[in-house]
Amino acid sequence: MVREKETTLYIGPQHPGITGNMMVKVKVQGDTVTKAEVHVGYLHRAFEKLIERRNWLQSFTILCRFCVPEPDPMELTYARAVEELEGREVPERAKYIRVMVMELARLQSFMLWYAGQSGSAGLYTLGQWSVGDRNYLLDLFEDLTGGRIYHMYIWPGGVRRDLPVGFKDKALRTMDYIEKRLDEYDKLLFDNVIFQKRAQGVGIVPADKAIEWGVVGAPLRGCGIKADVRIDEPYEVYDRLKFEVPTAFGGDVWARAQVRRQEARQSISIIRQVLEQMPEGEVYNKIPNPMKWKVPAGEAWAKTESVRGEVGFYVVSDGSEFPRRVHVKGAAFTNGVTVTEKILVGQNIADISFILNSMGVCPPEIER
Amino acid sequence: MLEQEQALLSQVTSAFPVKGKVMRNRRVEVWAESTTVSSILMYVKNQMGYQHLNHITCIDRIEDTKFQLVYTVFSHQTKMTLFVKTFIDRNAPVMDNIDHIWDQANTYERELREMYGIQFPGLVGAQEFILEDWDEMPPMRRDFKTEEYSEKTFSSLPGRENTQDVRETISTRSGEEIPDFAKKYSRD
Amino acid sequence: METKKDSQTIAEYIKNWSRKHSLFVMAYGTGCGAIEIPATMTSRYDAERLGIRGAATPRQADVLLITGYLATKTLKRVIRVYEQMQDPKYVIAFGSCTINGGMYYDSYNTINVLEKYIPVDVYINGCMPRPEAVIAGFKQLQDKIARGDADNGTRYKENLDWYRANQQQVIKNWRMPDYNW
Amino acid sequence: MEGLAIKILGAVITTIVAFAVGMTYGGITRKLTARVQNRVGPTIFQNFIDLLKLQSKKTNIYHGVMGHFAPMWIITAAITVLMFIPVLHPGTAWYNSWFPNLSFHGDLIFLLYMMVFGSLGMALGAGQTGNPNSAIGVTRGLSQMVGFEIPFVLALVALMVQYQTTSIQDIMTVQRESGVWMMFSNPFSFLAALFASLGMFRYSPFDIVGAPAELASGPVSEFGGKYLGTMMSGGSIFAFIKLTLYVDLFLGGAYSIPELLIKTFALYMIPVFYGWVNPRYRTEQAIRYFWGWPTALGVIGLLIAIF
Repeated sequence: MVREKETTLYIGPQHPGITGNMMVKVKVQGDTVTKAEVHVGYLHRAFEKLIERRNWLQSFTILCRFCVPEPDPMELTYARAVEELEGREVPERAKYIRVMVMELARLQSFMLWYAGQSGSAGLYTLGQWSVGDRNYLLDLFEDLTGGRIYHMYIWPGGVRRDLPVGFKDKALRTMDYIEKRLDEYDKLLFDNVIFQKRAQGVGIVPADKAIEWGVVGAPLRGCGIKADVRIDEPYEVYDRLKFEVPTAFGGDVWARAQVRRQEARQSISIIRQVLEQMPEGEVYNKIPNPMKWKVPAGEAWAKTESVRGEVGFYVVSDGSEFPRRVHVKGAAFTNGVTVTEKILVGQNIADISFILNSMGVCPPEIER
Repeated sequence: MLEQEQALLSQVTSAFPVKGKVMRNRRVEVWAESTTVSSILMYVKNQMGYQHLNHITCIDRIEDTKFQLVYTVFSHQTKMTLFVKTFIDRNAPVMDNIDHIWDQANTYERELREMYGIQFPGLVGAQEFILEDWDEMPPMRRDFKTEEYSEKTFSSLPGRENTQDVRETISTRSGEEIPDFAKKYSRD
Repeated sequence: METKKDSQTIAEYIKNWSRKHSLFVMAYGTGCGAIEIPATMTSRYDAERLGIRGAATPRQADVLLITGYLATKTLKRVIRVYEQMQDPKYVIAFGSCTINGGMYYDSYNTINVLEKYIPVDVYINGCMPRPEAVIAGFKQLQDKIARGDADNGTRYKENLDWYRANQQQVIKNWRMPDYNW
Repeated sequence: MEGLAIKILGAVITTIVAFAVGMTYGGITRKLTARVQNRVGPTIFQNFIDLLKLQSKKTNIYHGVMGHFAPMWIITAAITVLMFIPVLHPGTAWYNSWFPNLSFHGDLIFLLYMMVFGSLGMALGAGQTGNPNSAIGVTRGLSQMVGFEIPFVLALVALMVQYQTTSIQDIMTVQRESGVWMMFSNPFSFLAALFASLGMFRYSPFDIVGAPAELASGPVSEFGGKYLGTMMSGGSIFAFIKLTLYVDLFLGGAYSIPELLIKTFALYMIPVFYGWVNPRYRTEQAIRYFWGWPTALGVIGLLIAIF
């Protein structure tokens, strides 16, 4: 192949390989990327502005739309920030239910990740399987909350309603099924020599730079750094549950894939534990009339762990019915922009979409 | 109780002329002059292991004509979060550029420049980060009225205005009267 | 419902039949509704049995799915994509936010009424529409094609001035190639 | 004069059969793929419907002369090559009446050149559109061709050496007379050619030319409507050609249409099965793959044929 002058390639916004509505502008020489620029803003809905115009409870319709593949961490983080401002207690049972919802959300997001990671590598069978099986998890959500994708289930002071009748059995059955299917996915994806060849040594995040670059979530754990909000700063009942935070070494796509592969199993184990240990009782510490509900003035920073990494909410109240300022720091904000721009340099153009998927780039979270 | 947090606070306050307090466990805030923020951040990053920049955000304190900037840093060793907060003038917002300390600060600062109009001298990168061809006031400022702008720019089709009662449209098109019992539910 | 089926010539009927059963969907997730597209395409809902499949580029596509709100920055790209598609082309708009702005009615960066900028064939409401609703929307589009009513590409060409005026009202810096096919 | 008319009619029928078989195989593949993926899938005639729809598009983007000629070029090349392929065994009743061809001495070498023509047409057409994805796709396609042509040519050379002929009809006759298919008399060459066929059919892991997640749809990015439809038809005919050629060379040819269908379908399923469970290679990995074991097998086959 002739190595000639640089060509500019636009991966996105309309491109089958892009992980949502964003654009990666790459300069390529032959097949190698020499410069990458992430352009965002195609999904900017001005959420932070709109929340200033909604009251504390109305914000929840907007919150869950911050990151579409995994809306629940956003709700939980905001609810926790508001609870911190207000000093509101959460009933025990609600804490367990919240953890369960979070892990279910993680699990369904992993299923989407399986599809993205294998689909960007050209293995469509796995994507079809996992997205199809994801419907069973969405069924659980539908039973629990009434919604498939957007739930608005976690509120300040607890969760919106208790588990429906027979939910526990159904959830356990689904977990058994998903666990069985995960083994099959592993056979198809991780035992495949071609996937190994493609994933190893590609898209490396250097371990010594990872923290400084602001890498969070699975990419950071893929560098061998055991960092997870669930153990760093245990929220809800995570300190009472037994789970591992898997790490892997190398910082490449393969390491990130390994981390996620084990995390999916950890999620199943956590959901089982939660369902077993869940106490009886109230699930909702009632808030006052939402239209007149005033939250005391102050500033609070809450964070939780999503599939892509830590999600942080900086909530400022001036003592009125409306939030003064809600700033969302999604994991993709650093993972998806600066870090991606750095690790894409020197890669093959065939791997761009592959790396974007492994970094968990979620554009709506970047531009909000 | 909270010894670690107190130690962190005293370490920062002894090195710099700043006020601060422990917010709760694992949360410490310090209030600094805008000119010392970058040196505080440099210090906590290099000397104290606060290597992870969580975020940079801005709060529009329009009643005091000030912008409040919040820099949040996190240490993976002590698992504590430090907030460095400062005020800058809202009418001429200029802040030190810290993308030599953290590369990813560039993204946050570009966003703040676009959304609040805060200038960071020496900041590289395209002027437009999220918005495109924006020629109004920076939109995240409190005095930017988003609903008015939306109504003006994205007006509805004639006959489908937002505030219009749908039943009136139906009744004029079909020539039917709105029944009396339904009239009491109309908007005016 | 009055149908144009009887007035169609046999050639037209066959053409519309094939158009109806082979819908190539543009792979462009413009908004959050795109999350239900994988679910619609995969095992439980399996849209491919109706002849619906993805197309990678606008030239090959028949259906443009507007999956939710459109930021003004995206609108520019959507118009470009729509103009690159070949006639006959159809637009399915997803979600309440394409109808009147929905929950983003007061946002400064999202358009409220999609119909002002590109002609829409079928609206699917809900936020977000479930895969069943998506398939129902596709069915409705198929009926419309079979009746021979789905000819919005021509409508767009004929009313180009009106659409352009609306588009340029939102997209301030208009640097786009002319619509010439 | 009557003989010529029959020949022309036969050529038309050959083309139609090749087209129908190629398209239906594509449809069956889509159906089977869907079943593997836990889905119902489209009908097996979905490809015909798609083609009909593409042909009934009202507007077709014009990208210049080459963009216009490329699909024609592909389908012309496909039909030309088809004319030189003995569809059925020479000497059978079916063959004599309906599937005549222009086979001549040395046609195997001629075919080797002609089969590249389709890709060449695609390359020229894609070059005219000016889409960078097309350009990269073409580069990848040519690189991949460099990869799989080596084991393929080695296998064919082994074949020519072994049977001392370059005529496909002669090779088929020898296989019939000796009663041993090439597949068994020289398995190494057959395997080398089989591996090469994985690259030829462009299913995963060798679908790097039109890899959707990387290049939109590669060379055909800018082609829509009638052009895309014509390309699809040409591709289907090419698929039939490749399968028939393999059957002729390695599986002893076919005596009747059902036999041909069984043999070609079995061959066709190999790349399809392989594609279901494998992700895509990068370009250089694909070339390395072809230059590894397939080439080694080809060399072994050639050595066996010589000694």
